[in-house]
Amino acid sequence: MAELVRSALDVAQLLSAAARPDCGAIAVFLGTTRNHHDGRRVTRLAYEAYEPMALASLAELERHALEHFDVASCRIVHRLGDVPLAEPSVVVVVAAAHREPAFAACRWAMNELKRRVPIWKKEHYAPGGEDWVAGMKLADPDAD
Amino acid sequence: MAELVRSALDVAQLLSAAARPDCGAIAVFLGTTRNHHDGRRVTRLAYEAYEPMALASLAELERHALEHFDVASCRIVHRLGDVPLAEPSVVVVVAAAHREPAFAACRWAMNELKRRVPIWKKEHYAPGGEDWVAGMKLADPDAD
Amino acid sequence: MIVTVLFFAQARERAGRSSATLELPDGSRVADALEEIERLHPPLAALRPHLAVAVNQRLARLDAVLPAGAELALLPPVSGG
Amino acid sequence: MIVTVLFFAQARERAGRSSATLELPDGSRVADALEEIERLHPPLAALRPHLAVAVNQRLARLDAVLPAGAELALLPPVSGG
Repeated sequence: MAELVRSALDVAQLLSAAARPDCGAIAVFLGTTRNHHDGRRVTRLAYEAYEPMALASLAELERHALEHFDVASCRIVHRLGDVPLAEPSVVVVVAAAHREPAFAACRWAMNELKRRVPIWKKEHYAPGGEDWVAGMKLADPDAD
Repeated sequence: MAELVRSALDVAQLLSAAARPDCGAIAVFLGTTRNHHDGRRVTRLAYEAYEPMALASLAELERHALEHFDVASCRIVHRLGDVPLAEPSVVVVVAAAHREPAFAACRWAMNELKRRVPIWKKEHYAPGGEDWVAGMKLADPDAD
Repeated sequence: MIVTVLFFAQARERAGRSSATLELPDGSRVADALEEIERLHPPLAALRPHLAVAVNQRLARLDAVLPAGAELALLPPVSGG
Repeated sequence: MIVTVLFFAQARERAGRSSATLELPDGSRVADALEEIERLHPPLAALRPHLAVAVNQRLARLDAVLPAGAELALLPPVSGG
């Protein structure tokens, strides 16, 4: 079940929820906030979302992962608001009987998240300035 | 730093240790114990290792990952002895500036672990019987 | 008819607000709404080539006809993750 | 010379022990040690095609000469992970 949260991601809880006796593999991706970007020092960053559409898009990615990869579960949680440096802003957890589909679905979901989900990251820089991170134009629905 | 442990893997601790302000990506693989194998119901399983050589092999995988992928850290921890069903038996944690090398190194390390590290898994079945899991002959050193 | 407009990220900052209500002729299309929005908030025009637009939380084409009461969202390039 | 032999997994079960000490002529090779081990523990012979052998914790070929005091390990197909 996709989630948008405004506090620290509880990754340990997501991992134990993903463990299933019929699965042998859990692939996980954590996106963590970086202190540099394009040569500039990042001091602070925050995420904003079009929340109902972002949640529906994340849920759609989870559904698609279950339908197109041989995996048993896929969960995506994204954090919004200020995220301290080096903390996770997003986590994708995929459980499967075997590791190859787990890796493939996890990687696919992260790639799609970056171009299909209405979430924006703003960085604040030292010694000054701020910017929305140059992102990807949301894919045209007819392109699918 | 590679480790062999005889108690539950502390994945949360490994993840927080992997988070770095200069890295944006952490890829993780958890191998978890399954309740079935080749159509047989598994009730219990245990791992055994040639410990000093296994530890050195895991450390060598970590080193190789740092040298051949654009990643900042790689840690592998394998559990030995009895592992309850659905609990992690192995975890690979890779941190990198970007996600593609993190995924690639994590997947590579797991694949190599399965053929290069002297660890063995024994399964016990219901209604009875036990077996060493059919594995891979350790790769000939001249094949590298 | 009435349309609700939501502004996000750069669009929000350029509009100086996060939402607005527009009165448009029945049968208006997404492109008509964008023109009216840019008339009210000229700094948005430069964003136009990069914007995606959602109508009722689904991506929509410029020639899509707006239903009455639509929620129209201006979505700059996304950077989640 | 004296060589320590370590048995793992199936090899341990077939040998009925996890280690042994072998007395071998100086200059013996891995293959010589295996022959002697199989003579002492015949159930191991069937495993031979599947075994890898480590000498002092490194994989070794059958024709490798054993150093005095070597630790020789019999390693069935591995199944970690």
